[in-house]
Formats: sequence, C-alpha cells, structure tokens
Amino acid sequence: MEQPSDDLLRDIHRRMVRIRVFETEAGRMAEAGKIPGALHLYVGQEAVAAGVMAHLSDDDWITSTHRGHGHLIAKGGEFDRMFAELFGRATGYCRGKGGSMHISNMALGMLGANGIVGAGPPIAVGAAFSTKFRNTDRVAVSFFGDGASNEGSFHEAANMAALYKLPAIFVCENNGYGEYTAQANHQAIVDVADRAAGYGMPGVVVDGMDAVAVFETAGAAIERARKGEGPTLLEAKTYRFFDHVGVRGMGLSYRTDAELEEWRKRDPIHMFEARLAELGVLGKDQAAAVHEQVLADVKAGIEFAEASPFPAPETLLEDVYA
Amino acid sequence: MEQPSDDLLRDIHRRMVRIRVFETEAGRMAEAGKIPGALHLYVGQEAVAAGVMAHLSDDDWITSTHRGHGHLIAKGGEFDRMFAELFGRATGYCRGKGGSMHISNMALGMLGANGIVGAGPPIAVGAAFSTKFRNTDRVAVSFFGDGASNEGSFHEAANMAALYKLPAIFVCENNGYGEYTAQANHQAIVDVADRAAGYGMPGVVVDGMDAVAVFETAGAAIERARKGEGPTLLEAKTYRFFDHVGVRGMGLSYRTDAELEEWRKRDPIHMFEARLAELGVLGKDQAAAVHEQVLADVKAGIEFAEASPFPAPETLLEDVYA
Amino acid sequence: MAERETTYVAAIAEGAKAILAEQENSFVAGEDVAGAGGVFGSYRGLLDEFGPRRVIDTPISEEGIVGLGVGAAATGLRPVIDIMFMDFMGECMDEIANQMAKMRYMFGGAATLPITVVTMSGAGMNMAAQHSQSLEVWICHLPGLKVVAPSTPYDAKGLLIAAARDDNPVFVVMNKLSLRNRGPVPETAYEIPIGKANIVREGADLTLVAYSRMVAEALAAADALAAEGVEAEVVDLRSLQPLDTATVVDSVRKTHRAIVVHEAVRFAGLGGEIAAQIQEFAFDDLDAPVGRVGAPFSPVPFSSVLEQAYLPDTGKIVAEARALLGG
Amino acid sequence: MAERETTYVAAIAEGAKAILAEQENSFVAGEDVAGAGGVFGSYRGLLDEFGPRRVIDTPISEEGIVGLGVGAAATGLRPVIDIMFMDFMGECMDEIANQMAKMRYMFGGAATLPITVVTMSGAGMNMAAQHSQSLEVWICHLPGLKVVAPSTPYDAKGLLIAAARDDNPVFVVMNKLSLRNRGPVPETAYEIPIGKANIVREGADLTLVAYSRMVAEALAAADALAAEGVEAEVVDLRSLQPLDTATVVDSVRKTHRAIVVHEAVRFAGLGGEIAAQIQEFAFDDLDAPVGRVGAPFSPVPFSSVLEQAYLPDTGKIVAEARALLGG
Ligand SMILES: Cc1ncc(C[n+]2csc(CCOP(=O)(O)OP(=O)(O)O)c2C)c(N)n1
Ligand SMILES: Cc1ncc(C[n+]2csc(CCOP(=O)(O)OP(=O)(O)O)c2C)c(N)n1
Ligand SMILES: [Mg+2]
Ligand SMILES: [Mg+2]
Repeated sequence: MEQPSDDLLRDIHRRMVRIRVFETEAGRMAEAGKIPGALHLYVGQEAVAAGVMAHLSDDDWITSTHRGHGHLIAKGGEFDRMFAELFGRATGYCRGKGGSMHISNMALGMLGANGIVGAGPPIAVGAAFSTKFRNTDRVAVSFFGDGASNEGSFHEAANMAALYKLPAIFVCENNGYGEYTAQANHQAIVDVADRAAGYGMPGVVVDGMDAVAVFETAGAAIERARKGEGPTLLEAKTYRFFDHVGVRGMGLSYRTDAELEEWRKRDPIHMFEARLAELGVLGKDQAAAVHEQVLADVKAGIEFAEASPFPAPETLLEDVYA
Repeated sequence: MEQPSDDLLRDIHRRMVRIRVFETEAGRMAEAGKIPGALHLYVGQEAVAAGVMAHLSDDDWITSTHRGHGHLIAKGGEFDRMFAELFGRATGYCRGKGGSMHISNMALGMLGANGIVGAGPPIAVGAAFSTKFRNTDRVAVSFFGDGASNEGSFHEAANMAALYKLPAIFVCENNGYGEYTAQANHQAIVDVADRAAGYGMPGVVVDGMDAVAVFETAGAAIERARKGEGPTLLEAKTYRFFDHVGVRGMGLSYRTDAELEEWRKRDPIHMFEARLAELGVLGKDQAAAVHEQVLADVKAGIEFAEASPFPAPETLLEDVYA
Repeated sequence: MAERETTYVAAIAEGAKAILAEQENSFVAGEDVAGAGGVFGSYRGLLDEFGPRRVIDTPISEEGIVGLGVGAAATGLRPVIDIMFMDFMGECMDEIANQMAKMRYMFGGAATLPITVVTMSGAGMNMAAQHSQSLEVWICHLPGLKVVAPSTPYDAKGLLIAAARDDNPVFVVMNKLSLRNRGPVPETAYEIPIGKANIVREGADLTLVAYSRMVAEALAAADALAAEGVEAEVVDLRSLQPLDTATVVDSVRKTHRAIVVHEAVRFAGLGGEIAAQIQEFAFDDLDAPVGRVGAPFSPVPFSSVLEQAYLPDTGKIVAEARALLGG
Repeated sequence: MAERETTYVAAIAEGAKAILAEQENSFVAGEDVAGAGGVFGSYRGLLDEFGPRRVIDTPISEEGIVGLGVGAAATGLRPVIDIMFMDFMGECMDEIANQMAKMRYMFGGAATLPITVVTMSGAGMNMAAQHSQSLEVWICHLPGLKVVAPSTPYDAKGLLIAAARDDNPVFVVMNKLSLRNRGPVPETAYEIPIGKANIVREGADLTLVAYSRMVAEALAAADALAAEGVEAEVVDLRSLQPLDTATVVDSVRKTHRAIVVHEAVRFAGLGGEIAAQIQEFAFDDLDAPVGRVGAPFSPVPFSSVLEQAYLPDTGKIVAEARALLGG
C-alpha cells in the first residue's frame, strides 16, 4: 500500500486545516447573521475528507451530504466562491441558488452537497457507472452518515455497485448521531461496515480521527476500484465537534459534555500535527504558519463574498432548463 | 424446538395441496380467459407458505407479495371467495376491487397481496409494532422475494424491526429470479440471509422445498419473536414451476429446461408425501384422497365464483373512505 | 378576559398532546420527535409526559416510517406520523400513494386506516430547493387521502385533532414560516371540521381563495385593496381534500371575481383545480377570469433576493387583483 | 406506396434503437429491459444489437435506477431510464423531484442532465390500483422536468427520439393499452418537437383537449358529435410540460367551448391547469364553462365492470359535450 510521502502528509494537513478554519469562520458568520438558512459544519471530521480526497483528482467524482463544505474544500474548493455561495451572492459556486446544502463544483468533480439524506449514494453509482462506461480508471466516492445508512437509497446503491463491479467507494462517516439521535437509537448494529457483506463487497472500519489511517484504507479501496475490482464500504468512526446544525444548534442536551471532551482529546488535527512534528515533517511553527496562512485566505474569501453582489432578481428563472 | 405431530404434518400437507390445486386451476382459468389481469402463481413454493403458516393463528399478521394466493390459502383463505375475487365478482374478498394482486383478508390476519415489490416489509413492521404496543405475543411475518430484497423498503423495515426488537419475521422466498432476471444478475450475493447481520438480527437459510425444514426453522424464528427477542431473516431457497406471470408467461427463455427439471425433481409436495408415507403418517391413497377432496373444493369455489354477480357499478365510489 | 394566545408551533404540540391523552391507541413516530421534541419543537415535552412507548424516535427511513404507520393503523392503532419536511415525501410516496391511500379500497372496505401525517411545507427561510416545497397537489390528487393546511395556531391545533379523530389517512400540512406566529388557542381539545372552509374576511368585490401561510398574505392584500376602495372577501380553505367548493362558489357568486393564491408552484398546482371549479360552477357570475397567484416555474432558490422574488406575497396578490379589476 | 405501419410498442423499440444508434453515450437501463426486452417488449432486440454495455438489466431498485441515471447524466452520459409502470414512481420520487429536476438549478446551471425516462401509464387491463395510474401531474408540477405523452405509434417514436436529443430530463409517458395500436411510422429517426400540440381534427363548435390514449376517445367522441351536427376540434397536446397554451387557446377562441380530457383522476389533475389557462386567456371568447372529463375520485378498481365505469371514454366525453352545448 502507498505510504504517504512527506509532501503528501503536508498536503493532507493543509486540507484539514483549510476545512477547520473555513468551518469555524463560517460558524461565526452564521451566528453573526451573515449566513442565512441551515449550516451543517464539518469540524471534527476533517481527517475523513482529507484522507480520502488526497487520492482523487478533479476527474474523480464525489457525492456529498448536507454537511458538505469539508468535502468540497478537500476536493479543491476555493474559499471565495464558497463563502459567496453561503452568503447568497451571485459570485457563489451556484450563483446563490444552492447555498450550503447544495454547494458544488462540477469542474472539481464535486456533485454537490445534498439536502436529502441518502440521496448521494445512487448518484455516485451513476457517476461510477459513467467512468466505467467510458473505460477510464476514474472512481466515484460517496460520503454519507451513519444516519443515512438507514435510508433505502443507500441499500439500493450499494447493491447495484457491487453487482456491476463499479468503481465506487462508499464512505460512511459515522459520527455517532443522526441529528439528535444516537446510533444505538437508530440501528441495532455497531459497525455500519457490517452491511457490506450483504452486498458482496468488503467492509472496512477505520479510525476517522486518524488521517493517515483514513488515507491508507481509502487508498486500498480506491486502488481496488481503479483496477476494476469493485466497490468497498469504508466506515470512518468520527465525531462532530459542533452541533448538528450551526455551532451551538438548538441547545438540546443529547450528548454529554464528557463524551464531547473525550472525542476532543482525539482532535484529528491536533493528533496529526503531533505525529507530523514527531516525524519531523512539519514543526510546530510550520503548522502554525499553515493555520495563519489559511486564516488569511478565509478572511480574503469572506471579504470577496461580502463585496460580491446579490443575484439579480431576473436570474430567478435562469438555470431551470439547459 | 417443536417437532411437528402427525396431525400437524397432515395439516401442513393439506395446506400445500390446497395451494397447488388452487393455483393450477387458477392458471387454467386464466388461460381460458376467465381471470383477467396479471396472475402470479405460487406453484413450486408451497412448502414455504405451509411451513410458516402452520405456526400462526388468525391473530398473527402476514404481508404478502404479488404472488400472494399461496400465502392467503395457507393462512386459511376460502376458495370460493378467493376465486370470486380473481373473477372480479362482488362476492370476492375485496368485493372485486382488488383482484389477484390485492387479495386479502383482514379477519385472517392477511394484510394483502401487494402489487408493489417490497411494499410489504414496512407494513409488516407496523403490524409487529402494533402487537408489541398492545402487549400481545402475536407476530407479523413478511413474505418477499429475492428480487424484493433489493428494494430500499426492505432495508428500512429490517433495520427498524431489529432496532425496536419487534416480533417480525422476514421470510425471503428466494426462487432464483426477479421476473426474468436471475439472482446472479440482480445481486452479487448468493444468500440473502447474509444481509441479516447488517441489521443485527439472525439470518437463516432453509431448504424451501422441504416443508418440515421450513416448519422447524420458522418455528424457531417465530418463538424468538413471541418471546420478545426480536426479528429474524429467514431465507427459503425455492423455485417457481410456472412462469413469472400466468402459467406459460411471455414465452421468454430465461431459464433452461434442465434447471426446471432439476427443481421439479424436488417438488415439495412429492418429497413431502414420500416422507409422510415413509413415516406412516399419510399413505399414498390418503394423499390421493386429499388431492381429490381439495380438487372438489376448488371446483366448488370456481362454481361459486362463476355464479356470483359482478359488482354493481354504483359500488365504484364505495370503500374509498371510512 | 383576554383570549389565551400561543404560537403556531405550541398549538401543534398541544394538539399532539391532546391526541395522545384522549386516544390510548395513538402514538407519535418520526425522526427526532421524541428526544428532541421535533426539530421544529412540534412535539416538545411529549416524551416526558407519555414515555417512549407512545413517542418514538425513528431511523432516517421515511418509507419505513410511513409503512410502519400503515401497518400499525391497519392493525388497530392510531398513528401520528411525522415527516419532517414535506420535500421528503419523495422518499415515501409509494407507501403514501400505493399503500396508505389505496389499502381500504383495494381490500373492498375491509381495512381502516386512522393515520395522521404531519409535515412542514413552505419557503422563506433560505432552506433552498429541497427544504422549501409545497407539494400538496401530489397528495390532493390521491383518492383515499384527506389533506388539511392550517393557516393559524387555532387551526393548527383544531385540524390536527380533527385529523387524528378521523378514521381515514389525513395529511396535516403545517407551514414552517408560521411556526412563531401567535394567535388565540383554547386550552380544550377542540376540533375544526375537515372539509369546511372559513371566511376570514367578508367583502363584496372580489374573492381571494387561499390556504396555509398565504391566508395572511391574502388578508394583507385585502387591507391594501380596501385602501383603494375594493372590498375583498378572503376564504381560508383549511381543507384541501375534500375541498369546500360550495363556500368558495357562493362567495364568488356574490363578488363576481376570484383569485386563487397558493405558495406552491402555480403550474399544475391545486389552484388550477380550484380555478377550474369556480368557472365551472359560477361561470355566469364571473365578471373576469379567475386569477391565480402561485410560485413561478423554478425550484426554490437559496439567496434571499431570489427567494423573495420567488415567493407569492401581498404585492403580487394586489397586482393580480388590480389587473383583474382593471381588465 | 402504402405508408409503413407498426404498433405503438414496436415504435417505442424503434425509437430506442435509433437513440442507441445515433448517440454513443446513450444507454438503456431498467428492470428486465435487456434479457427480456422489456416486459411490454419496448426494448426487444436491443441487447442483441447493442450488447450489455448499452442495454442494462437492473435490480428491482427504482430509487437506485433513477439515481444511476442522474449520476450518469451529470457526468456526461445520456441515459434512457425505464420505470416499468408509472405507479412505481412512488419508489423514486426523491431522485426524480429533488435530484433530477433540481440539480441544474441548485448548481447555478453548472450541471446538465440529458436523461430520458420512459414509463407506462393507464388502466383498462384489469391491473388494479397499483398498476393502472396516470400520475403525470406529479411530474408536470416540477420545474426542471419536461413531460410528453404520445397518443400514436408515430408520436411514440418521434417524441422518444426528441426526448433523448433534449439536454434536459424528459419523461415520456407511454400508455399500456395503446401498445398494440397500429399506425404509420417512418423508418427514419424523426423527431416530434417537444412543446407543440397537434390539431388532429378541425372543427368549429367545440375544442376537445386531450393527450395519450384519450385522444382516440376524443376523436371517437368527435365522430359521434358530428353525427349530431356538432363539429369538434381535437387537440392532441403531445407535450404536457411545456404546455402549448397558444394552440389550445387559439382553438378555443375559434370554437368558444372546450372540454379537457384525461384518464388521470379529475381532481387536481392536469386538466385543472389547462381549464384554468383556457378561461384565463380566452375568457371573453367562452360561451360555456370549460368542461373536464377525468377519472372519478377512487383508486382504479380491478373488476372489469368497475374499471369500465371508472374509465373516461367516448360516451362520457359526448355526455359532457352535450351538457356544455345544451347549457
Ligand atoms: C430524506 C431526509 N430525511 C431527513 C432529513 C433531515 N436530516 C438532515 S441531516 C439529518 C441527520 C443525518 O444524519 P447522518 O446521516 O448521520 O449525518 P450527520 O448529520 O451525522 O453528518 C436528518 C435526519 C433530510 N435532510 N433528508
Ligand atoms: C416497485 C415495483 N417494481 C417492479 C415491479 C414489477 N415486478 C413485479 S414482480 C417482479 C419481480 C419480483 O421478484 P421477486 O421479489 O423475486 O418475487 P417473485 O416474482 O420471484 O416471486 C417485478 C420486478 C413491481 N410490481 N413493483
Ligand atoms: Mg451522523
Ligand atoms: Mg424471485
């Protein structure tokens, strides 16, 4: 299996930091009333998007979820146009029509965040079908949550991918909750990966807080897919540090502070930075510099967004049909 | 585990013969143009319905499929009102409104054949929820095909039943085909029972041509459910001797004669009768007498149906609302 | 004594509570209805009061949830099923259209399905294309279902209770932008009859037919029109299926002009049916074509500028009225 | 030379074949479309000719199948997706309504979805409540989709080809009772423009607006009415979304009377929209209210007696016409 080079490790780190800072600032902007609508933040889960996306090019496809910023950033999304979209501006990736729940970029191979839980996997199967049909070695990765694994759409998609041996990877980001419902209250299993056998594909569990572990297991699954050996179900155990929606959410007490603290101790970025320092790949100061640089980029992105015009009302009926 | 008494064995035999003769004659009637619409016959699969239903009372619920006559007969359905329904008469179980694909009898705990593949499992989960809610030990059994196991509805229902530990039994009648598509062309697994682990319930494979084996494994699953220990996925390997729809179907060659012959050698009724003869439970002549008696009942049922009036057109708008 | 007031969302919760209290075979099931009390707060406090046997969190499995409701109802319970956003009906239309709506008929009357489905419609909160729809025409077109759409806290509670007491499947289509609206709500378990429209303002010159949140817009439009000397009568349909054609037609016979208003996409929306019925039954009384105000033919956009341009509102109703009266 | 004739179902197969031949990125996928050639025979012979890369049997997974089509279309292919019976849309309305119809808009125009969905509507074959519906209003109400409904073999082929050449999602709603109807069908790969209605009979006294199988019933009604001295013009809509309002309204301006006919349930069916538009645009030209003929408010019954009582037909159209003319 491919061992990540030092450059690759730094690249993964950068992707994670980009997500963390973007999401943290997006949360602030929402609390300041600058981002309307529902904002589902990815903080805590960065190692999953970064570890997977480090294997992909713009020609590989991904489908995402309502919690989609992290996936888009890891796939190369630019802050300026992303903030512009969240702010509802004409310069946003979706011209202000999509917002957080539909943020997307076809040129980067990102088939959209999705407001419908479970809608992504069938679309990813279509993208995987497409790359196979055209005889390329491109893959399609579908991200979805533990909650989404109970939607029939996941079941149908997984079965079809295995049947057709499609180059699809199903990445279940198991953060332990679907909204305010703990996993134990939405399914009678512990590992979503156990579902893989029922479709005839491998199921793998990985520590979703460990970027290198994600990188390695995802690499194996993606390689398998590229070789035409079919799909894999990869379950990453992770946690979201913010609430289901926004930062503080609705103020419901469905998780204990102790649980949150336990997981925060395993902050994927802190753990990764400790490891990179140990390996001599990225020192403390260098890491700090990355954070600073990214924060500057985020601020520039916000400025761009704030300076951007709102869509003209006349554009309302555009983009309905080709 | 409960060993079937001699009486029970004879009872199971009788249920199987009732299905076989009813379906054979129904097929004839359809070919004679007396039964309109789509008729999905159960011949070949009798051991499954009979073996399961021998455990159930009228207070236990079942959901069925487009191939539903066998389930209803095994649950106690009367030939006269069943034929009347297939013939579209006012005396039918559904007053002529349902036909083959919706034949049902609430008093017998039969929640309907269903024209929608995969629609039954969620409804069975509701029935199981209901018996648990009311604190009874009644169960709900959902019959569905190998093809139906690829519908998202099955997935959602199975997960919910396991989560709530409902007294539900999912009986997959794997006859190797969904319409004209062989199992290998609709899923990448051999045993549908392998899906059970993904929901946190036991999965059991049984020879669906062996009535006693079905009786015994179903008995264990039903006992488990009655005791409040939750659902089971029971896969019965079986085969339909007629075509997907009607007797001869559309004349497509999607199964080989050799395959059909192999399975016919394991005709569930022949095998069962040989065994009963061996055990001294039911001699050849006694078995023949059962067939004869049932045939007479079937003929009487057909006569009843043919003598019955068609529904009055004025009843068209009745039964839409309570 | 001043009338007791609550919000629309509190009225829903009161209605749900009244149902659970009065019907021992009833239960509420849906995503996050128990522990969280519903993501809108519609079921707040019910888990504590009635316990996990009666108030049930489900997996994210809309087809399974509705199927559970169908099976439970057919076997003697009285489920209240929550579908968080109406947009999610796409995930469960088979259980709605082919099972819930038809089981009784297909079984020749042998099954009874006393099931209530509560769901949220409407835009205006920057929730974009998949969380803002008004898809009531899908269900109004299905024989076997009833559909109601409350415009006020009072109606939200009363129609919900009526739905749960009805022995048929009834959809109660709530509106998310109305959740914080306040209005008088009696503490008793009262019922608003399904199938009866409500004349919320009388007028002689024009009939505005509306439902759900658009009733408030129609009332505001009536105010604006009154300033121009036009007296609009406003009919709140309350019930979409069955539709109270008689009340609507009687009003139009008096006013000679009508505009149907809904937030749903205008094309092939329920407004077409209502307009068609008005001209069918009041043809000779009409002084102008029946007007319609609805959303334009696009998905719901995210950005506020676009969403406001998208939404039917007072201004658009007034403009349509002026066109009709001037024409 | 006599015109070449084929059946409606053979015309579908010819259309599908023409699409596969001319568009190398196209494929057909659905339940039993390959090995069996479709349960209605719509794709017979295509597997042999184009092989399993282009003609694909799927599991029974409607949501997965439509999702596959959406994903494949967004990434550069041109899928033709078969949904065996229109009734099964209940299983995949999310992928239809929330993904297929909206993806382009939500992405600000960045995605293009050249996807064709072929499905079968209609009753008359004793297939009962779940295999006989005409649910086109569900999809006509969804911005982002186009919907066509061929009445003849000629239109079935031409509209299917037009749908596949269109860069948008287009539903081609076929009719199962029409499958054996014969009619002229050129061998070429011709296209019938989407959005254009077809005047299939001219007349001065009354306009019958119909689509799909009801066009034949409307034509038969026009014959019967002609015997009574009433000349009916018959407009075959062909395209339901977009709707050719201009052709319909022009006709009604000439005839002063209109009846809209569809097999779908009358209440909240597309006929309401069409009637509403007619009275909106031709109000002053109408001598009578716009009539509507559609199915009554019940599920489709199984028994022939009931099914015939249920179905809109020539007799019911004539009766409605007489009521309108006599009134
Ligand atoms: C079909 C559908 N059902 C319900 C919802 C409401 N909803 C939004 S996010 C969410 C929880 C999803 O949980 P999971 O898949 O675990 O993702 P996570 O939020 O944990 O990242 C729910 C129920 C939805 N958007 N779509
Ligand atoms: C939702 C839905 N999709 C497709 C069909 C068409 N159909 C009817 S029976 C059938 C095959 C079912 O296969 P299986 O579940 O294995 O049952 P079997 O016919 O073998 O008993 C199909 C595809 C349907 N009735 N409903
Ligand atoms: Mg989760
Ligand atoms: Mg089968």
